[in-house]
Amino acid sequence: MRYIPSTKEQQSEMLKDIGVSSFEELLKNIPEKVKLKRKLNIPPVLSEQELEEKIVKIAQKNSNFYQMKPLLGAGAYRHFIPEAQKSLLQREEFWTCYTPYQPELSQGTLQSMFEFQSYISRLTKMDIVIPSIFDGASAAGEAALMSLRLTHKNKIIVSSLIHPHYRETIRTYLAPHDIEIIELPYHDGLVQYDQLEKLLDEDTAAVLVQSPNFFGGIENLTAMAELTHQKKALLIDIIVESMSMGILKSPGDLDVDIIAGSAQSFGMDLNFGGPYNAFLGTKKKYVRQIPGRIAGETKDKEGKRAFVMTFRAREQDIRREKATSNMCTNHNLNVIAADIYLSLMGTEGIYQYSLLNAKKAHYLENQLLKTGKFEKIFNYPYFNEFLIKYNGDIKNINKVLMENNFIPPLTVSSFYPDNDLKQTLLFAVTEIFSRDEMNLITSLFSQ
Amino acid sequence: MRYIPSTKEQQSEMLKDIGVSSFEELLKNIPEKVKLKRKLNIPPVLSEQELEEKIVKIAQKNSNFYQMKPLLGAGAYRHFIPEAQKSLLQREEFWTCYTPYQPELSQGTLQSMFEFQSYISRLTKMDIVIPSIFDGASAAGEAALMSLRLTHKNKIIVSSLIHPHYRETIRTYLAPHDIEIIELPYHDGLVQYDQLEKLLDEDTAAVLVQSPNFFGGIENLTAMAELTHQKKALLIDIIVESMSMGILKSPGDLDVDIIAGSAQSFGMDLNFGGPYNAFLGTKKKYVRQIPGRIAGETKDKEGKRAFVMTFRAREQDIRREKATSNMCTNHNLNVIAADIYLSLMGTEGIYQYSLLNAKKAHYLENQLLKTGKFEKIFNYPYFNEFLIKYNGDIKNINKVLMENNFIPPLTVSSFYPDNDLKQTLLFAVTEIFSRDEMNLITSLFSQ
Amino acid sequence: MKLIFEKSIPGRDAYSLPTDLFQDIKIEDYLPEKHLDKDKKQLTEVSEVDVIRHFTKLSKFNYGVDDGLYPLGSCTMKYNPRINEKMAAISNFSQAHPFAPIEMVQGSLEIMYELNKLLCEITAMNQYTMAPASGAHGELTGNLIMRQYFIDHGEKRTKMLIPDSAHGTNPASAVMAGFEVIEIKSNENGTVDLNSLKNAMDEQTVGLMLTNPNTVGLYDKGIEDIEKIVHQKGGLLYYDGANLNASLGIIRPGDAGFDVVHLNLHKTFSTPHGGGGPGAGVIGVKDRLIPYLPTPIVDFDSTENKYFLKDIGKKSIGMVRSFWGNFSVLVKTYTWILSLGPEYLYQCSKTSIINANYVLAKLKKYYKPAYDQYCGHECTLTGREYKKYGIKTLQIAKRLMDYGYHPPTIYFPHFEPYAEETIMIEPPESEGKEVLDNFIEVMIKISQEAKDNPDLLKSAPHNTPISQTDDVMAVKRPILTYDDELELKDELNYQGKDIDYY
Amino acid sequence: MKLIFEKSIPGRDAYSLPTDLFQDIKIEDYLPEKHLDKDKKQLTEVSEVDVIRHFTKLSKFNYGVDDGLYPLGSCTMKYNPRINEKMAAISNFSQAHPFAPIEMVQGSLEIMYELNKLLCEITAMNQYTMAPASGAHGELTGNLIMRQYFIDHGEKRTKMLIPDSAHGTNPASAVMAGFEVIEIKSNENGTVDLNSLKNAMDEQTVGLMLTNPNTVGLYDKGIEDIEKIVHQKGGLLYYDGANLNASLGIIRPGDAGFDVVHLNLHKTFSTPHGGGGPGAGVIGVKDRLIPYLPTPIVDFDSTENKYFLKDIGKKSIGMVRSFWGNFSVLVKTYTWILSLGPEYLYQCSKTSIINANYVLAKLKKYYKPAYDQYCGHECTLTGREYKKYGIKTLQIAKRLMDYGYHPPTIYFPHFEPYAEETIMIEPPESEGKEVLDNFIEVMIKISQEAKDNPDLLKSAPHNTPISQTDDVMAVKRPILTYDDELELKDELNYQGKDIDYY
Ligand SMILES: Cc1ncc(COP(=O)(O)O)c(C=O)c1O
Ligand SMILES: Cc1ncc(COP(=O)(O)O)c(C=O)c1O
Repeated sequence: MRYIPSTKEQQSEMLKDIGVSSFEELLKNIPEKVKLKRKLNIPPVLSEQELEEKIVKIAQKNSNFYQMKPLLGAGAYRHFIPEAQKSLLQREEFWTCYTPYQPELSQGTLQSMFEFQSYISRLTKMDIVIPSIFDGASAAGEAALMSLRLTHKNKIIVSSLIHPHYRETIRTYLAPHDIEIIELPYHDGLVQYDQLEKLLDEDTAAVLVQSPNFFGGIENLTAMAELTHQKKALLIDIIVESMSMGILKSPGDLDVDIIAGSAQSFGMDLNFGGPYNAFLGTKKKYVRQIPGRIAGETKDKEGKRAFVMTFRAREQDIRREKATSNMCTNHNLNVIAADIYLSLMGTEGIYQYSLLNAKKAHYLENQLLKTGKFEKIFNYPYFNEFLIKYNGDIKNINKVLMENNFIPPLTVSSFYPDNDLKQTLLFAVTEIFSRDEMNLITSLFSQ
Repeated sequence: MRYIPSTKEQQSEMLKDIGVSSFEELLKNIPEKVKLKRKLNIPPVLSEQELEEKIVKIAQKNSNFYQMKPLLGAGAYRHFIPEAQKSLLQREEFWTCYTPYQPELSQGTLQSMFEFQSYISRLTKMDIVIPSIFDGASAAGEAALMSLRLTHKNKIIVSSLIHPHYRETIRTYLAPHDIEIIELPYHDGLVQYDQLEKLLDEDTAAVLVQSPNFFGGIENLTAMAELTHQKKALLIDIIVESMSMGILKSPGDLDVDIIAGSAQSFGMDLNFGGPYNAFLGTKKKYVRQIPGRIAGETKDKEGKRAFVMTFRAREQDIRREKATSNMCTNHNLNVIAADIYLSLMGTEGIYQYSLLNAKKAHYLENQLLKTGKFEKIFNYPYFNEFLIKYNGDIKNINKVLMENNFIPPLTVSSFYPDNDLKQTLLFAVTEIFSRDEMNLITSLFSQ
Repeated sequence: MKLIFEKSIPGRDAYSLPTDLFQDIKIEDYLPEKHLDKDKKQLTEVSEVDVIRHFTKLSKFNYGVDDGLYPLGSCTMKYNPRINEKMAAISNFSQAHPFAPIEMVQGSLEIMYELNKLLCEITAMNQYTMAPASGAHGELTGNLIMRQYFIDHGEKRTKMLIPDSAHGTNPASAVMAGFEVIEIKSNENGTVDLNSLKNAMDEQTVGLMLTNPNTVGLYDKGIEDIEKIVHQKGGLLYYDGANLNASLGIIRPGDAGFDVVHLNLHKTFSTPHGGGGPGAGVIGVKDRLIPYLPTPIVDFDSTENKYFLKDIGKKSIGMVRSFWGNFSVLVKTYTWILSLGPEYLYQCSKTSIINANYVLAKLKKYYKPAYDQYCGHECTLTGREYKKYGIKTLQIAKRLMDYGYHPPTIYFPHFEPYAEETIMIEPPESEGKEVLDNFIEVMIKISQEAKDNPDLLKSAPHNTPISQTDDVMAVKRPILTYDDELELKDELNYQGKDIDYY
Repeated sequence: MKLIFEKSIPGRDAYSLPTDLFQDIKIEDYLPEKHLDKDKKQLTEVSEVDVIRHFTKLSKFNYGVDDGLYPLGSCTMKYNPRINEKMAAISNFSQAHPFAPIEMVQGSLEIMYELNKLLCEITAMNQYTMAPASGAHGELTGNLIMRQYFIDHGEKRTKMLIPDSAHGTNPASAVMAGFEVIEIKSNENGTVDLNSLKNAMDEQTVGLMLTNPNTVGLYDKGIEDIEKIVHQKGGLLYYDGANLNASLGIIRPGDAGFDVVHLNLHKTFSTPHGGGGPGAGVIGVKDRLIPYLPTPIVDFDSTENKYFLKDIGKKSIGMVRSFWGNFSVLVKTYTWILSLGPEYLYQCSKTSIINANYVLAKLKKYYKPAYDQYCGHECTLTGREYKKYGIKTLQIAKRLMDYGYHPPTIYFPHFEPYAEETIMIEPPESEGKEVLDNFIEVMIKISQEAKDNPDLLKSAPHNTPISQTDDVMAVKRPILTYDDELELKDELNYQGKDIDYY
């Protein structure tokens, strides 16, 4: 078998050298009763060609997504990824290695982590950044736990406009702890600031908010930070669409204490939901309560610059049950993906793309409103996603959109059933749409 | 522009350091009259995304070949290529470098050439092998020229069952020389040996034959070599389907003097005809008349094994008008492709695949004959291609085949119009076809 | 090496802008000034060729499995087949939006559905969740499932038993799930001490997290007794599947009575480790635990002939992440299983077990094993002989780099008295005998060097892009971003002063 | 390093066989015994991981453009954009069979058709053939076209004029086309001596093959006169386009009167050199030469709205290869041109010219230029100062490797008196100023080392996978296959005996 080099003869030799007469002897510590006495009942070996044909056939039961553009965002955004990034990621040295335990053999990974930390720090204006958390939702969960460790309080306020999966994950992460979780209601596409004031008290560990929020709305973080800090609670900002950082004010400038962000927009394929990658950011003084791996710069014996994993005393492999988190394997290759992507985009690229996202989203909304088939329900500032009411047959328009190679926008009622959001659609528009395509979409809705 | 790093400011600095006040000054040796005074009239710059969308749109005007299997060979064969090969070929060190002029920085390329030479030598049993000729046709042309240099004679006999493009190329290469070119007629799918005897004389430099020939037929090389050598001429065997070497006797064992072979079957995509790769093989004593680059083993200063380009005194960059050929840039990356492919296939893989090619071709012929719609016109031994007469509407069946994701077989009348080959189809069957697919093909022909 | 920030030159670019910049839209007309940053965020300005060269060079500062033996114990650094990568990159998969209408993603769902069936057969479990992103994430998920199970059954259980040899993630995960960790000492054979277990296991105890073969590389002989002890007290058995590479087709955790299993698809199932991920730590459970799985799972509607995402229902622990799982990792796993079939899955485990025992047999004279027994797919040796020459195990590891190898795992497992001396070697099935022979030879050579020329070890490695690092400085004077470094640039020499961050 | 043959172990495999081996077919029933080899050909037996590691390691023994400056004069080692590779690998292109029915390959034909139009505009020619596989192959093709033209016009012309500075392929190609080569000496400015040209050009002469800027990197000031001299005698002007990177949007060979042009798509047009190819050396001609092009070319049938392969007709020189051209190289070229547009094509040439002149300006104090003039996109320096320290240019080149650079071209151009001393440096537009500054600094440093410490140069390179090679031994005692080596294995020491092969 092509993946198993040792031949039968070599294995016999090895068994002889070990000093046993059969392989079975090596298994003598496995009780006979629990041993499997038959072959596994799975399909027989396939040649690479047969395998490929089989899996391609399955893949073809999906739509031909390469040819389609999604009007769907809701936590997963299709942005254009330069081929230079994909090509570099194929360097085996990046993906066939493991956690950089041995810095002498892992400077590539470590430096890339450090660069990612620096990029995100500059984008978000947070002092320190943890790379390589799994995804935005688990990062949000970790951020919530971190706020408990930092404040030793027992109440968490969660915006109702946080991505539903993120909210669920936060709940799951908090479940074992004796914590009160309160949802902050929304109004006109943003959280209700007056409600926040009411809900906040001295027991509050943290307020979690997402900006741009699930409906695309840009929250007033400064105002929230002020309220939150009055009660000595922490403001945690969740960034799901990181591309927004290109033009929006940074959470670090808005007095946010902790950020939990998805880096999916920075060069990761949609991949049916994963793997993506996320980061945590916070102030320097909180570094010892942060979970996950972080790279630091130091020197080697000869005084050369070197990078290492640092503040390791927080981690499970050293601290075990006293660790700040159980994180071990994380999403490190995606850190490199983002580092490369951000390097390719650079100062101007991120700015321009971010701007284009916002412009195109507003262009499409304008066009759609002109058809007369839509109704604006919120008057809120948004980035590249907007919620809008459609006075037509959603099922039907979805079919039409798919036929025209568009993935339909999200019907939000599945996540917000109680509210008056029955006929509303959440559109996501990224830089990938051309004017012609948006005009086509508009005309499809006009028919 | 992303491919041009130096900024305007840097360019100004550089111009200042050069000592000119404007770029135009550097062009003062170009007469004003021939300078282009306008912008080139080509489409404006496109972003990478726009570019990709444009080119993908063009690609879609082709059939979706990934999903189709060719019954078409005729000099270009689709074999299965393991992904390990494609992945390795993406190592930039292999493809962003040039000719290994500096062996210290090019051992990768050089060793791979040497390995390829060794592989082909073992497959064909020729003493020495030149890697990296462009393609089989130009290799055949070079082989013909080489025979002239070796024999100083002026007549060349060319089998009529050499691939038509190869024959044309041989003619083109020989055109400037005062050479008589005679076509050896065929009978029953093979060259006419009695005719060869008649045509051969003391003026004959070489006999060029292809085996397996254009119709797939396996020629009697030993017999031809005997006849040829009697007249002190050279026998040149052209190998178009190298996969045949897996089970067929090697030309080296059959007393062939020179081989010219396409290596396309050893891991190269069809690519609409190129780039492929070819080799020349011959006896040791002819090494100084061979064209093209060859790698040799030597030692470095410290006694370590090292590889270099050797017998360089034959080459244009040293010998100029006295070189054995003008070859400079060749198809070296494809040499590495073949080296990797052959390493992955190995002794047993090449044997088994070769065997499967032959078996499957004969299986399909059997099945087709059973339909009653076909007539056998030759009684010849063939490898993986066979010519057969179809008593149906070729245009129509081609349409049906395409609809069923098969590329139709070659209608040979376009190449052999004079002969009674009007309704004949040249089928190529490689290991990629499953029994089900061949049965489906058979049933399509039965309808 | 220079950072990409240090290569930045104003005016360079590596991005490309579309022709139409929507000049007709002024974003200031739509977004209040207070939300917009006045200044562009200063990242970098480099060209495409700068980026290509920078990361190509960075890649060469890494060592991967493709570069040679990577015998990192407990990590199963096996060969990552290329066809897996190709299949995962098929654009119909890689460009699928997780919220796309179900009829557009039938292929993706089929992969998840079929993979579940395969994994269930391989481990004798009843249902998997594909959600967890890593082994530790799976452990947390598994612990939360057990927690939910007992809550649902009205039981209050708060303690989790974990052998001292367990991986650090085990106790860390149990704590995250709100449990108190009770450490179970190993017996003289390096496996679970049955008496300690019996004493610890009670009705307030959730159960036991066990790795088998355990993290010292030994099959737990007492597995049947362990099962009885835990189950008799109503507890649940959790299987840490990081070591499943010793078990394929040989022993199935479900058959041995385990209730919850996590698999590291990035170990046993050949998906790449990516310099620390992404992987996938899927969790399989027995029937009675299915109601507590994270939601949703993939199911098939045979009347509509359609795969769909099925909500697990009210008892579910909820979600542990956004969306459905690390899908591309699942494709690679699926591809790998199909490319081996039952025969070669078994051969994987057989070969890795032979490999590990071979290394053990050949090296035990030089590096005393922690326990002198046949091992599973990895063996644990120690460097204790060499303490007397002033040599630490870490230095043996570093010296291995000089010979072109990635070192084995050291400092783990943490059990006493060998905590600082363990050398955990895992030579997976993708390593041929001659690779092991070379490695063995080098290990023996190093054992001699330790005696003859200990300085050679102490100063190692000698040929790597950097030499030994100052890890203390990295904590005492942390530089965690390029801008930190800028701040510190003026202080010319490292003062050793502890900047207290917390 | 070991050869793959030396890693072979009987019983290993890296291939995979389909399930159905067609056991029902016995090939012996169909093929006579005399055609079948009794023994399997002994190649290698290795596993997939062996292959991956072997070639990964081999790759690391190479140096490519992505690894740094590769200023090989006359070779235009510019950055190879990744998007080009992706476009060429689109399976609709890469899996297209060259004989597939025309309606199945309209996309491929469109690429060829459109590329022809672009190249015609860029060079002011009327029609290209995409057939030639390399520059030299294009030269042969071009020469054959000229030959055919004169035959068709009943003229017997047999001599080809070629400047002494020309690339070796020029005379070699002319000879292959049956011409006698007449070398034209360069004048004191390094360009074509007009008097010599005038004297040589007659009615038996085919014409002149010219490189412009020439291979010393200089624009030929006399281009207008040259054109007149050749054309007045009824000759044809051939343009060797290897140096077109100095001309994009600046000067078009067609406008300067050239009748035949070859372009090296693997140089100017950014397609990779692949360690020596594949490239493409397409040939463009003026209207009157179209009838002689190799057959076929792509044309468009506007009534049927269909691209097709058009037979050139009876006057064609015939085919110079099988099929239509190095198609995937054409896709990369097409992609590159569209990604730049007119503005940036011009910038390419402008930047490379500035780069070359900058290097020249900075280095001319240390390495005397062959001719002290502004250059095109490359400059030719000499190492003659250092002869007196016993230093050959080759050693300067080798020393550059110690600093991480690929050396420039040396030993070419061949013109006297500097044949052994030339250093031809081509820094294409994809090299930034700081890269050049570093290179310049190193070159200056080496010039100092040549005086102070010549041994450092003579023993260079010092950090490469191998050191200086014994090239004489490679000829005197040739080992050209692994089996040669086996034969020679017994002779323990190299005897220096000349095995005469011919
Ligand atoms: C025994 C054991 N358990 C659990 C884990 C945790 O897995 P992961 O790294 O995927 O979180 C590991 C690996 O690191 C391990 O070796
Ligand atoms: C000036 C010149 N002419 C012709 C050639 C030949 O081109 P190729 O190497 O593609 O055959 C080259 C390059 O090697 C060259 O530099």
